[in-house]
Amino acid sequence: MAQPSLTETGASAGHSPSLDPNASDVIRVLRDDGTLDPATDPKLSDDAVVALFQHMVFVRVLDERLVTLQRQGRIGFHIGSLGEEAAILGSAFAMRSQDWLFPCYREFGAALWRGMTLQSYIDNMFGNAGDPAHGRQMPDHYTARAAKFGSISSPIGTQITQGAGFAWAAKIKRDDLVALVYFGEGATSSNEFHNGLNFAGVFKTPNVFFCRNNGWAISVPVERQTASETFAGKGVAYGVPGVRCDGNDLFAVIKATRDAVAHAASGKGPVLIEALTYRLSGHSTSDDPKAYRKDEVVEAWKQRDPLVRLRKYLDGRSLWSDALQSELESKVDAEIKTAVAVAEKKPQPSLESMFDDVFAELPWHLKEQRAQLLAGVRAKGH
Amino acid sequence: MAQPSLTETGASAGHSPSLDPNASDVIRVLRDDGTLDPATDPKLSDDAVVALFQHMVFVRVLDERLVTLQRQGRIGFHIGSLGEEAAILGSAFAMRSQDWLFPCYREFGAALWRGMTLQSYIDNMFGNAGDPAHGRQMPDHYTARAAKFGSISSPIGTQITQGAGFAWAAKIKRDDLVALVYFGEGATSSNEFHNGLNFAGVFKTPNVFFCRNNGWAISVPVERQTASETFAGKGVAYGVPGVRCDGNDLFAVIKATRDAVAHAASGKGPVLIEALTYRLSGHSTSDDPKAYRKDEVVEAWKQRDPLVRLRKYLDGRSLWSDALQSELESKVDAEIKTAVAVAEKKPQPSLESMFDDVFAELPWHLKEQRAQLLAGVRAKGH
Amino acid sequence: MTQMNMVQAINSALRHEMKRDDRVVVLGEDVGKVGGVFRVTQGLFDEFGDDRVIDTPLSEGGIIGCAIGMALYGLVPVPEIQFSDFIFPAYDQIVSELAKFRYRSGGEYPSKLVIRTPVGGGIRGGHYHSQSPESLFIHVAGLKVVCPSNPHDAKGLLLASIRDPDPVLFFEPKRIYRAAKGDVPDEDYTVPIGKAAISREGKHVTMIAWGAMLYEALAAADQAAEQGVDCEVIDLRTLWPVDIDTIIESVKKTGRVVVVHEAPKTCGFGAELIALINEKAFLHLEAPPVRVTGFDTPFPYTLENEYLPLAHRILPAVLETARY
Amino acid sequence: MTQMNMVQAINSALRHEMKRDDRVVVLGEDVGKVGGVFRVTQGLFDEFGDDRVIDTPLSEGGIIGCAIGMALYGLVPVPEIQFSDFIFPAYDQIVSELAKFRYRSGGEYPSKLVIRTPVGGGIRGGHYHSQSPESLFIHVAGLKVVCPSNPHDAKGLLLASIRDPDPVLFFEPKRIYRAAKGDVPDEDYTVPIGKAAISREGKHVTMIAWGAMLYEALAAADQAAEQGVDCEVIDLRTLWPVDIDTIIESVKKTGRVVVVHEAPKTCGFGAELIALINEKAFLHLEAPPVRVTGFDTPFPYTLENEYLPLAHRILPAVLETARY
Ligand SMILES: Cc1ncc(C[n+]2csc(CCOP(=O)(O)OP(=O)(O)O)c2C)c(N)n1
Ligand SMILES: Cc1ncc(C[n+]2csc(CCOP(=O)(O)OP(=O)(O)O)c2C)c(N)n1
Ligand SMILES: [Mg+2]
Ligand SMILES: [Mg+2]
Repeated sequence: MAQPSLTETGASAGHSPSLDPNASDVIRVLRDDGTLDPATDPKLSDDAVVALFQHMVFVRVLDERLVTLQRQGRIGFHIGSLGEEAAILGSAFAMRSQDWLFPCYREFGAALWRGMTLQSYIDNMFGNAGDPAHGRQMPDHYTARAAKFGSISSPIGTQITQGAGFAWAAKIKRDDLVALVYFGEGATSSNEFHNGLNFAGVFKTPNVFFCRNNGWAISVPVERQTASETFAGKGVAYGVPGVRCDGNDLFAVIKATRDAVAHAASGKGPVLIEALTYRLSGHSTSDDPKAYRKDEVVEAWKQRDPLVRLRKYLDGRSLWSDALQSELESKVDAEIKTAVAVAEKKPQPSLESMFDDVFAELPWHLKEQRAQLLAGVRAKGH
Repeated sequence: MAQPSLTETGASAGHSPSLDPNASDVIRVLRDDGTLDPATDPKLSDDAVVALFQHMVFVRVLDERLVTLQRQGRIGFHIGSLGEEAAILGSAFAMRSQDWLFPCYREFGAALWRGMTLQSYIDNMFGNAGDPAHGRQMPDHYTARAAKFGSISSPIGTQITQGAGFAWAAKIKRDDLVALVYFGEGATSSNEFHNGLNFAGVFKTPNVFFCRNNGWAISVPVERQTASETFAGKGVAYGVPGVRCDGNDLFAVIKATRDAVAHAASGKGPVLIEALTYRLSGHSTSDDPKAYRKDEVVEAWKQRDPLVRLRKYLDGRSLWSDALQSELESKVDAEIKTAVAVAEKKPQPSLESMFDDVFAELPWHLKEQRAQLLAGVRAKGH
Repeated sequence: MTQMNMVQAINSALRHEMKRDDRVVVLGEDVGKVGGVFRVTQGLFDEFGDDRVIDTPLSEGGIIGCAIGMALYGLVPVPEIQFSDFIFPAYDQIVSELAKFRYRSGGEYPSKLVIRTPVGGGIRGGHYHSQSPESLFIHVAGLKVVCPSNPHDAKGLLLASIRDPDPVLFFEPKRIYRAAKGDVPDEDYTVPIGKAAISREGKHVTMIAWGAMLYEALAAADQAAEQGVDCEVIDLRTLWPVDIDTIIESVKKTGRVVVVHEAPKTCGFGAELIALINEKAFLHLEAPPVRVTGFDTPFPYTLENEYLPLAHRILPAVLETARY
Repeated sequence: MTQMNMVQAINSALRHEMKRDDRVVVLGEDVGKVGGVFRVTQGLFDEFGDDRVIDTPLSEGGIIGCAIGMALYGLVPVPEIQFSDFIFPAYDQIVSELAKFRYRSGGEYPSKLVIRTPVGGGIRGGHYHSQSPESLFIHVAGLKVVCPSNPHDAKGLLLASIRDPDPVLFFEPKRIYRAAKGDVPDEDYTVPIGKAAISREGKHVTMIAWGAMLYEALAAADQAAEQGVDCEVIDLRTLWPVDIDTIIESVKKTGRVVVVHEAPKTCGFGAELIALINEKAFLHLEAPPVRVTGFDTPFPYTLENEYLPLAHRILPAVLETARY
């Protein structure tokens, strides 16, 4: 594996934050030969590892199908997690059942792991009447409170401050609860990262701030995001300990997150985790990354595909096989097909529903506006 | 001098950023005995030191007179620099003539040093027709472009990002120029600190970010502002080197700022300076600090009054005397009295002037509104 | 009943509700030990402690962002923004997040909090301690906006705001923080959100005002009365959702309208009121509805009493409207 | 003359002005190498280099705050905000600083820049890629606000905006970025700020629109014509300072007004237009001025074509107004 190509972005020279997962301060468990480093091994049961692998495959297949659906014009948009599955699943797995997740927008794998149903997710992708968000938001902007998973919005970083406030409230209430917040490395430049980390540091909130450093913010590479040595190192500014882990190593992510949860839960305050990973696909279905990055670097990272690496471990331990793999893939594929078919048959949200939930109760002006719309020509079609 | 009382704020326990000017990483020059540490001595001419001392006395007297004027109801407000004169004057002195200052709101001493006239400043305090800001802003929100000194606004921190952009523009134009930005330690919590430092770090702008850590943001002590070890240490998050200096030691401030200017001017990018000082007065004439801080700590800091310390140096070198002091004080007093008398005789800004400078030219709606006002009862009085 | 000024009334509402409901927390810059720069939260720190009356770092975005998170958890935060001029660093959290949370999550995540903030001019505050940004929040779907004009309403509206299920911007007219005094019930009561008050009945001209400018409208009404013009003065109390019925009923009676507000004229709330009146009472209008407002300039320091729509500027507008 | 769409016209204006005036710099998220997410700045990076076409960190506040500083230095920055929905983290720098700089410094520190940002719905963007926040800027004294509806005006207005001495918010209706095509002069020209265009002459009803909704207004006008109602359609082009003369002249002729905009109704720019028309043409009004606008809800995803004030919603309003 050519190391330099893992870190090259082709952007301006000068000092830049490292993307190298082999740097000395980076927590690693899964070795290139598929064995685990006993010094850092989080010691998972075989069942757990297999279940996580299965879920990662599920997420991978789902991602691919959604891109296809978008290309076919059946859904409007998808923003995926290709290559970032270990970071997302490992961190979600490490959380305790009472803990909460505050998502960015690539973590549908975590929501599904925590109990969001596939149907509910697919309904959101279609924005139909079954979507818990009532088709009000774009695809991948779902809501899954039952999974202790926050509401997704597009503005970058806003969940960071909210996640800090949420955990702070739990602390005020003396509840044993940790809130993990997901965000990309681009979001560290937002006002919100600064506010969220600063308040969390001062009030020692039980938070894990989980930065998916996937190398890119759309077309902007990490060295245009910050001149900091690392993203984890930004914690210094807030008195928040920072750790880095190999984000494509499921075990390393689990190790780092578990330790962080233990730290936060014990009253010692928040932890900032930087998971070194890579966005293998374009930013979203709207993006073509060929315009701004080199294929070789992407190829180098494909060699570090978290699924491939985990499979090597499973193979070494004889926990998985090609037969199981194809069985799983067909099962998952069928599930997705069914969910899509169901979603496509569901109606659009009703015209009336457009006016609900702006306020708890409909005020006079929304009653008027609703009546106007319902008296219009389009209402007849509904 | 009781060290603990210098750093105690009486607020919540736990880790807090240090206020101790004797900490090992803090640049110091002026010793308690009035001599200079040759290792760090910036080697100023005697004339320069005397001139700076005289200016510090001027600023001190001015500050006291303005508080009196406010108490007498002759001006509406004053926000002073009592105790922070060395930090403000030393940094201004260290700048080269082509360099610019982006002020917070306590740096009238720097503006006067750089050439703002006393009359113009006093006119601003009275908001009269002579005020270059046309009485549009509060006292201490003057404008002094000729002094290469930015326009003051109240929102905390906004000048930080602007100062970064200004220096960045100079760099784009290949001009040899450094922009120093003043702000309080409270401002490090603002969005602007994050944005200004981050952009400056990434684009290696020729900036000096000068943080007056005076212990307080109105009633909020440093440990409620951040859990960071120091404010200078926040530079790490942006790849910006941070240095701390004894902010009540004129020589140390000059040393730190000169080095930072040299660094920035040589293309190496910005520097963050934290000057450890103390706000001896209330936040402004509107504030009574007795409600939130202990007299003893204030007393301890009074022992470190930058004027007293500098006077000790001057005395040791026989550069100053009581006679010179009282001569200076009467001269300064007379100057201020004259400026105040002149200011009080100047008329208010005209009613018409309220509508100028919203845009470069008056659009139709402001012409209408101006005509309306000028046709009203109050116009007759004018 | 106790005679109180606005500061005391708001303080007493906070104290009352914090005692009654332990989900209520107060946070902001200088709200703790020192009790706020206007002393509105004075004594609460001593009574309820650091967990519920919280001095924060200097960041409005942090305050509101965290308050939203606290609300998602189930607390009822009442953050203070020291001056409404300084609310803009939190504007994104308010308009993109707070206002849309319930809607975008299909009702799963209501985010209920009350933002208290002093508003308006008249204290020699210049550009940045005088502004009236209400229309910048009224335009944003999902927010309620309240502005009391007297101690009784201040307490009752604040209690109603805290108990309301939706986010509320609670603007406190700082010019009358201490000047407006009145009897305030000691017991629990609310002034309903969405209901205006008729401060003065009249039949010739409908004046619409709120907050500190209500007193200017009333003063102008007194002066107009001397010239035979009988004004009805409506104190909106809730700006949004506005009490349209009270307004329209009055306009149907008078046919003439003067709206008074401190904010700049263009795209101020006055424009919305006039557009609504056109929609709902067009045929009753006997004169063009008039706005007497702050000018379309930044808020000036020395000339603030020329900038503000004080009685001397309202009166000619009223007379002209009445005689149109 | 070259046939162009909006994206190409704006790109050509930027290229033209960057060649002519080396103070002009472009900065924003993804504006450099990749040429912007809508490709509006495509090719500029290669032509003018990294010093003048600058990919920035992900912070709108940083972009605008730095651009203000650059402007103070004497550059003419043309920052891009990727979607106008994401302008709010920069709102404080815009309203507290940019808008007030010249005024508060007595003219010493004009801060001139042009903020380009895609606006409006119609691209299936949901809450956060569809909003129309213009009235939140029109309310703020010191800002000019522009919104072109076609390639010719886009180029001419952008050149005028860059050369104008005041800060300009330049809203680009993304729904018609590629759909609106037309001939664009190759040479230097400007479309003056503050001048509306009459897109269709008529005598029965005055319709006021801008940006993408202009085409809906025109479509409704065509349909109304079939029913004997002859609409005049004004394309505002500059929202503020608005071309009041053109509006009032038209209203004096027709006596009937329909304003169309995508932004939510309440406190939208339509309210201001109606209030101004009341002020200046009250006696000419023969029907209540009507607004056909986005609803007072967040911008919905699936139902966006029900939310937008498309022709099918405009037509009944026009007919009703005409027959009032
Ligand atoms: C405030 C704001 N500005 C801009 C955008 C547009 N945008 C969407 S995603 C994105 C890049 C985010 O990068 P990063 O935080 O690294 O997350 P990643 O997509 O890599 O997971 C940008 C600029 C936005 N959604 N919100
Ligand atoms: C955005 C904003 N929020 C709040 C305020 C009110 N305020 C004025 S000064 C100040 C404290 C500033 O503290 P610091 O930055 O340490 O500067 P110092 O006054 O100590 O010099 C506060 C909160 C403001 N001016 N702007
Ligand atoms: Mg990224
Ligand atoms: Mg301070």
